Amino acid sequence: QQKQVKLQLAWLFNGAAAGEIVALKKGFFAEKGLDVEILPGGPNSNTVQETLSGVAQIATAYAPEIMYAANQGLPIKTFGAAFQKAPLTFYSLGESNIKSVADWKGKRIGASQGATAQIKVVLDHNGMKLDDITFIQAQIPGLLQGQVDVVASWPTNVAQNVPIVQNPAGYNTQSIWDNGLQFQSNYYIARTDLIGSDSDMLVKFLEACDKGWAYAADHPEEAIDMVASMSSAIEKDKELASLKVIVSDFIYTDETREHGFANISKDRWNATLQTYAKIGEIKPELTADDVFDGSILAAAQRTKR
Amino acid sequence: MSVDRSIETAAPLPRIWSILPGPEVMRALGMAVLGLSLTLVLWQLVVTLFGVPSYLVPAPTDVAGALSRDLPLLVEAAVPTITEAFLGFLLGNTVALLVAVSFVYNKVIEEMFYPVAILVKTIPIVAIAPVLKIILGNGIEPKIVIAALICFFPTLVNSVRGFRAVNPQLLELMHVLSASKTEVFLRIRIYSALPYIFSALKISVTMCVLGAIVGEWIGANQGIGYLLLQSMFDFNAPRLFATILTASVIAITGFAIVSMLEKWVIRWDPGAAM
Amino acid sequence: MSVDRSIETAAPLPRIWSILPGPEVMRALGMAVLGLSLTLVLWQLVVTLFGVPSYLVPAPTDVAGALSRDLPLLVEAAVPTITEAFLGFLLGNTVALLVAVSFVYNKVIEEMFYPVAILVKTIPIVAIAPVLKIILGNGIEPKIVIAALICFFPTLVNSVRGFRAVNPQLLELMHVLSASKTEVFLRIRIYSALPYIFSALKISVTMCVLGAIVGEWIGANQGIGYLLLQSMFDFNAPRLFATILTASVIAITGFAIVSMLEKWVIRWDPGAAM
Amino acid sequence: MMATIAASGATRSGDAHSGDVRLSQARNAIEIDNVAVTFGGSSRAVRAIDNVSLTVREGEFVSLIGHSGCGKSTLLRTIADIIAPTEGKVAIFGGTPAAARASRTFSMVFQQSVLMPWAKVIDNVRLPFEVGGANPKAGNFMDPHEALKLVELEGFEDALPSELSGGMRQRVSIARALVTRPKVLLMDEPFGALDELVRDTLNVELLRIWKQSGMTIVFVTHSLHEAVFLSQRVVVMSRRPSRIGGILEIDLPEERDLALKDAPELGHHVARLRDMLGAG
Amino acid sequence: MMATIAASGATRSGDAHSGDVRLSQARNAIEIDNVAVTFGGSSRAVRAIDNVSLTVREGEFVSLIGHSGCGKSTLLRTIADIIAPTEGKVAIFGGTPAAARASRTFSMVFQQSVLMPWAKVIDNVRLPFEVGGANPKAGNFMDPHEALKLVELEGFEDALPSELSGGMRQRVSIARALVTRPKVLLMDEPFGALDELVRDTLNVELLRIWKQSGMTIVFVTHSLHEAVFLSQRVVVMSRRPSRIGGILEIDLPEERDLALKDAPELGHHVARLRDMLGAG
Ligand SMILES: Nc1ncnc2c1ncn2[C@@H]1O[C@H](COP(=O)(O)OP(=O)(O)OP(=O)(O)O)[C@@H](O)[C@H]1O
Ligand SMILES: Nc1ncnc2c1ncn2[C@@H]1O[C@H](COP(=O)(O)OP(=O)(O)OP(=O)(O)O)[C@@H](O)[C@H]1O
Ligand SMILES: Cc1ncc(C[n+]2csc(CCO)c2C)c(N)n1
Ligand SMILES: [Mg+2]
Ligand SMILES: [Mg+2]
Repeated sequence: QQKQVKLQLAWLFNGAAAGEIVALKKGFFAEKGLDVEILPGGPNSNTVQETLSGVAQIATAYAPEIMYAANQGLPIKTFGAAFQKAPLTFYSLGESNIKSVADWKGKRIGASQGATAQIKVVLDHNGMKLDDITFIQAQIPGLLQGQVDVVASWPTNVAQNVPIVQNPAGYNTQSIWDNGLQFQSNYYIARTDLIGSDSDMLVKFLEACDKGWAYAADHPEEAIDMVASMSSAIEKDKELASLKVIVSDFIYTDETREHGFANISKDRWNATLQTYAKIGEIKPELTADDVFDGSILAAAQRTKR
Repeated sequence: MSVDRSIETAAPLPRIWSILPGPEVMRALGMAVLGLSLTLVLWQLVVTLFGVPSYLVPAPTDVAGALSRDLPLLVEAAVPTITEAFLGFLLGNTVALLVAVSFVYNKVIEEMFYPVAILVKTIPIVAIAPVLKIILGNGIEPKIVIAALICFFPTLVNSVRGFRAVNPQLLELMHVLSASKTEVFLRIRIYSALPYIFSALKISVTMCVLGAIVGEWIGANQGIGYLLLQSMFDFNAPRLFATILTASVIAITGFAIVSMLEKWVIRWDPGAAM
Repeated sequence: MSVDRSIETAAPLPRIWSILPGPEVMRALGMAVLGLSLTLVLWQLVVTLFGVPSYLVPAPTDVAGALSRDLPLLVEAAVPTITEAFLGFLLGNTVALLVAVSFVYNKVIEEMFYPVAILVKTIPIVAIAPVLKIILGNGIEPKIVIAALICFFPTLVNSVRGFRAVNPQLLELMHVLSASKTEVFLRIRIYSALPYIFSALKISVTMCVLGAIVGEWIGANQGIGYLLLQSMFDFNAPRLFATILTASVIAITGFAIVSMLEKWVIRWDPGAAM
Repeated sequence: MMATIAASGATRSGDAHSGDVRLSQARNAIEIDNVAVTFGGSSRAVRAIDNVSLTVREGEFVSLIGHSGCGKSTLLRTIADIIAPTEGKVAIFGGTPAAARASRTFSMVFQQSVLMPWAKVIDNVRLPFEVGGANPKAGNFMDPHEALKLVELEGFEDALPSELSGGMRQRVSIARALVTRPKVLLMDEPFGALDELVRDTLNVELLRIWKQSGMTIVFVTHSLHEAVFLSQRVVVMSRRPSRIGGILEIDLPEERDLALKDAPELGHHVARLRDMLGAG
Repeated sequence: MMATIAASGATRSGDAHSGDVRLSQARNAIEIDNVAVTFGGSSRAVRAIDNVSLTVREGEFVSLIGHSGCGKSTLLRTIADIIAPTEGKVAIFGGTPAAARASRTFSMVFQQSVLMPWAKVIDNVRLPFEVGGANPKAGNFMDPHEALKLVELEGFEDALPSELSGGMRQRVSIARALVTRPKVLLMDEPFGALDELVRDTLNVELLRIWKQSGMTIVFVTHSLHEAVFLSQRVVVMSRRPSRIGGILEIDLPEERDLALKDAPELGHHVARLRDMLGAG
C-alpha cells in the first residue's frame, strides 16, 4: 500500500527540482512506498501557506520566507536543504569596476523587492547601510540598459545570465554567501506536527530525494529529459548547463561530503537568524529550533558526496 | 468639415446577416491582418532604428522565428488555457448576470452588495491563491475561478446599466399589461440590455484569457501562462513574445466570435425606439 | 408573481438631483455599510465555524485590529496609490475615448486597430515590466501607465458601442442639417454614449486601483501595492487584508464618485427617445 | 366658466356628483373623483390637471378633447394606473385601477406607438397574451392575425417595427389593444397618424366592435369630427391646469355610418365643440 | 388608372415631363424624375414607391396624401436626401439634394417629433444654428424664441422634451424647422398630434409664413381638409408600390381664412380627393 504524498515546488518544474523529479520518474519514491505527486509552483504560489493549509505535505521554500513565517509563529519547519548554499549573487559589468561590496557605495543596486533584507545584511556585514546605496527594483535588463550598476541573480539560472557572462568587458560578482549571509536554499519544509507524527514518511522522502539527486548528478542528460517530460517548454541545453552548476556548486559541497545530502546545521540556522534579527527583520529570540527539526536528517541514510 | 455620411446606413440596401464567414467577415479579417501587420512593421522599425536589444523587445522577425519553431508547443499550451478561459468566461458572466438581475429586481440588494462586489474585485489574486488551491485543488478549477473572477465585474456593471436603460414607454406598456417583474425582464429588459451585455462580453472575453494566464501562475506545467513564465525565466524573449501573441490570437478570436454573435442577435437598431 | 412596480419611477414625484450628499446619498452610504457589515459577519462566521487558520484568512476582528493599529501606515500608503490610480484613470480613459472616437469616425481604422487594442490588452504587465521601467524609469510614471493600460480597454469597448447606439432618427435630423461628423459627435453621439461611458468609468475606476497596485509590484517602496507585497512576505495576514480593504475603500469611493457624477450628468432617461 | 357652458344647450356640468337619473341606469365603468396631477419637472412644478371629476358608464363611448398640452394624456394615464394622482382618486368598476389592470379589464393605446423594436409585428400584437398571467383568460381573446386584419396589416406579421411606416406602427398598437377584448378601452389619439380613409374604416370598425362587445371606450382625439362621430359624450378639457370645461351630449342616432361624417347634424355639434374649446 | 384620374375634371397627370405652360413660369424648386425606392427588410424586399415623377415650382404649396404605408414619408425622405433612390433622381433648384441640404435650402419636419432628450426645448430649436456650418447664414435666421412663440410654446424654453405632451413635442420640431427660414419646407404630418384649434392656428400661420416668404412647401398630411385648405396642388399617392395616382389642382382663392374650412367649395375638393384615394 503506497502512501500518498504531495510535494509543492516553489517554482515551475526545472533543473532546480531535477533530483525530486528523477526520484519520481525512476521510481525511488515508489521503492520507499511513497506515491508522490509533485505540484509545480509559480510567482502566485506561496509554498509556506500551501504547506500549512494542507495543499501539500512537503514543499520547497527559501530561507527568508521561512524566517518570516517563524517570526509569525507559523508551525512549519525545515527538515533538509537541497541547496547547501543560497545562490543569490550580485552581478556588475566589468566597465563599472565593482570588485567588492565596498564598491557599492553610492551605486544603484537592483534586485526584487524581496531581496531588500539580504542586501541590508550584506551591507551591514560591510559596515554600510541601505542609505549608502540606491535600491531599485530591477532585473538583468536594467543592468544591461544602465539603469542599475549591480543586479541580483542566481548563477544557477544560466540562461538568464548569458548577456552578463558574454559581456565583452567581463563582469564581477559578489555572492551573499561570501559576504556575510550564509543561509541555504530549496529547503524541504513540512508542518511541525507532521514532522512529529510522520517522521517515517519524511525520512523515506528525503532518502528518495537523495537518491534522485545522486542519479541526476551522474546522469544529467537523462535527468533533464525527465524534467522536460514534465515541463514541455524546458530548453534542454540551457537547463542542462543549469543543472550542472546546481549539482556541482550547490547540491554537493564540502558539507555534504562530510555530513551527507541536504545537510542543515543548527549553528548555520542560528547564525542566519541572528543576521536577520540584527537588522530588525525578525524577533531576536528566534532560534534554530523554531525553524529546524534535525530528527529527519538524523534518521535518514544519506549519501556523502 | 466633412459632412457626416454615416446616415448611409439608413439607405435601403439589403443587409445580409450571417454568422457564416460572408464577405463582411472576410473583409474584417483582412483588415485585422492589415492592422496587425502595420503594427508589426512599426515595431520592427522602432526595434531596428533605436537598436532595441532583443532581450528586452525582440524584433518581429525574431518572434516570427520563435513562432514557427515553437508552433507545436504554442498550440499545445493554448488548449488548456482556452479551456480555462472559456469555462471561466461562462462562469463569471453567468454569475455576473444573475447578480445584476438580483440588483435590478431589488434596489436594496444593489445598494448593499455593489460595494461588496467591488471589494471582491479589488482582492489581488495572489492574496487568495492559496485559499483557492485549498478549496479547488491543483487542477483546472482554480484557474477557471480566477478567470471568472476577473471577468465578472465588467459584465456586472454593464448589465446593471443595461437592464435599466429601458424605453420608459415600454415599461408603461408592460405595467398596463400587469406584467410581472420576471416578464418585464424576459421581454423588455434583456433586449434593452443586450447591447450593454455584448459590450461587456467583449471586454470579458479578453479579460478571461488574461485571467486564465494569471491563474496558471499559481502553479502549472502547461498552458500559455506556464509557457510565459518559463520563457521569461529562460530569458527567451522571442518565445515570450510569441507566447503573448498566441494569447492575443486567442483573445482576438474570442472577441470576433462575440462580435459575430452580437451581430446575429441584435438585428434591430439599439438606438431606436418605435 | 409580483407585478413590476418599477413603473413608479414614472410617477410625478419631484426628483432632486444633487451631487452634495443628500438623503439619497446618505441612504446609499448606509446601505453600503450594511452590506459590507453583513459580509464581514458572514466572513467571521465562516472563519470561526470552519476554523479557517488566520495565516490563510484572518477573522474580521483580526483585520480590524490591524486596521486600527496600522491606520497611519495605510493612509500614508494610500496617497501615492490614489495619485497613480487617478492619473492612470485620466490617461487610460482619455486615450480610450480618443481611440473610440477615431474608430467611430472611420470604420477602417476600427477594423484595423481593434485587434491591436486587444493585443495590447492581452500583454501581461509582468512581461513588459522591464520595458516599461526602461522607458519610464522607476518613479510614478510606470505605475500610471500600468493603471492606464488596465482601464483602457473597457472604456474603449463601451464607448465604441455607445457612440453607435444613437437614435437613427436623430442621425437623420443631423444629416438633413448637414451636420459634420464632429458636430454629430459633439451634439448626439456623446450624449447617446454617456450611459455606456459612465458604465465603463465605473469598471475602470476599480480597475485602475488594481492597476496602480500591480504597477507598484514592479518597483516601489511605498503605496498600497508595496504594503501588500510586504505584508504577504511577512505572513502578516491581518495587515494584508487590512491593506486589501484599504484598496477596496479607495475603489468603492471612486465608484461612488463616478456614480454621483453619472446621476448629475445624465438627467434625461437614457432609454427614452423623444 | 364651467357654469357658462353648463347653462348652454346640450352641455351639462362635468361634475359627476350632480347625479343624472338618465345616466345612472348602467353601472359606472370609470369614476374619477376630484383628481389632480402635479409634475415635478427639472425647472418647475407643473400642475397638469386639477379638480377633475367624471363618471363614465359601462358601455359608454366618451371622447376627450382639449388643447395640446392640456392634460388629456395625463388623465388617461391616471385612469390606466400609470400615474398616481397627486390628489383625488380613480375607480374602475368600483375597484382600483391597479385591480382593473391586473384583471385585464382595460387596454390602452398610447399616443405614440409603443412597440418592441426587436419583436416581429405578430409578436408585438401577441404580447398581452403572454404576460401578466393572461394565459388562463386567453380563451376569450382574439386571434392576433384577426386583430392585424382588423387594422389592415395582414401580410406584415413577420416585419420588424422599423420596417413599418408611422401609421402602420400605430395600427399595430391598436391591434395589440383590441386583441384582449377588454371591457374598457383607453385610446390616446389612436388614429392620429392615419390617413382619412383608413381612419374612416377604423372609425366604423371601432363603432362596430364597441356595439358588439358592449365595451366602454375613453377616446382622446384632436379631431372634433371624429369625437362627434364616435362618441355619446364629448368631454372638453380647458387649458392648463386643466379642468373639465364642459361636456357635450351627442344626441345622434345610435346607428352611425360614414355618411354621417358629412351630415349637417354632425357639423352642428362640431361647431359647438369648437366654441367650447375656444371658451376653455 | 392614372389616365382615369387625369381625365377627370380638375386633376392632371403627375408626369412632370408633360410640361404645363402655366406651371413652368416659375423656377422648378423640386424635380422628381422617375424615382423608385426598394427596402431590403429582414423578411422580404419591399418596393415602397415606384416610378414617381413630380415637379414642384418655386413658391408652390403641394400636399401629399395617400394611404398609411403607401410611401409618402419615403418620398419626402428621398427629397431630403435621407434615402438614396434605388432608381431615378431628385433635383432641388436644379442641384442635388445633398447640395440643397448643405446650403440650408430646405428644412424638414419629421413624422415623429425627433428631439434630443438631453437638451432643453430652446436648445433643440436652436440646433440648426449651431451645426452644418450655419453660423455665417444665421443673420437671416429667426429668433428661436420667436419660433417658439409661433408654435405657442413660450414659457417652455427650459423644459426637457420628456416634460412635454406629444403635441408640444411636435410643435418644438416645427419651430426648429421654421427657425432657419428655409426656401423649401418638407413637412411630414407635422400637425398630426395637434388639437384642431392649435392646428387651425398653425395652418393659418403656415399660410401666412408661406405667402410672406415665398417658400416652397411639400406637406404630407392625412387630413384631406387640411390638404385642400393649405395647398395649391394635392398629390394623391396610390397603394404600394406607390405611384402618383393623380393630382388635384385646388382652384380656391389665394387668400384663405378659417371660414373656408367649413365652406362647401372646400368640401367639394375633399370629396374629390376621397374619390381619388378610393380609386388609388
Ligand atoms: N426601413 C424600412 N425597411 C423596410 N421597409 C420599409 C422601411 N421603411 C419603410 N418601409 C416600407 O415602405 C412602405 C412605405 O413607408 P412610408 O413610411 O413611406 O409610408 P407612409 O406613406 O409615410 O405611411 P404613413 O402615412 O403610415 O406614415 C411601407 O410599406 C413600409 O413597410
Ligand atoms: N413627465 C412630465 N414632467 C413634467 N411635466 C409634464 C410631464 N408630462 C407631462 N407634463 C406636462 O403636463 C401637461 C399635460 O401633458 P399631457 O401629455 O397630458 O397633454 P395632452 O393633453 O395629452 O397634450 P397633447 O394633445 O399634446 O398630447 C403638459 O403641459 C406637459 O408639459
Ligand atoms: C534574481 C533572482 N531573484 C530571485 C529569484 C528567486 N526565484 C525565482 S524562480 C526561482 C526558482 C529557481 O529555480 C527562484 C529561486 C531568482 N531565481 N533570481
Ligand atoms: Mg397627449
Ligand atoms: Mg409616413
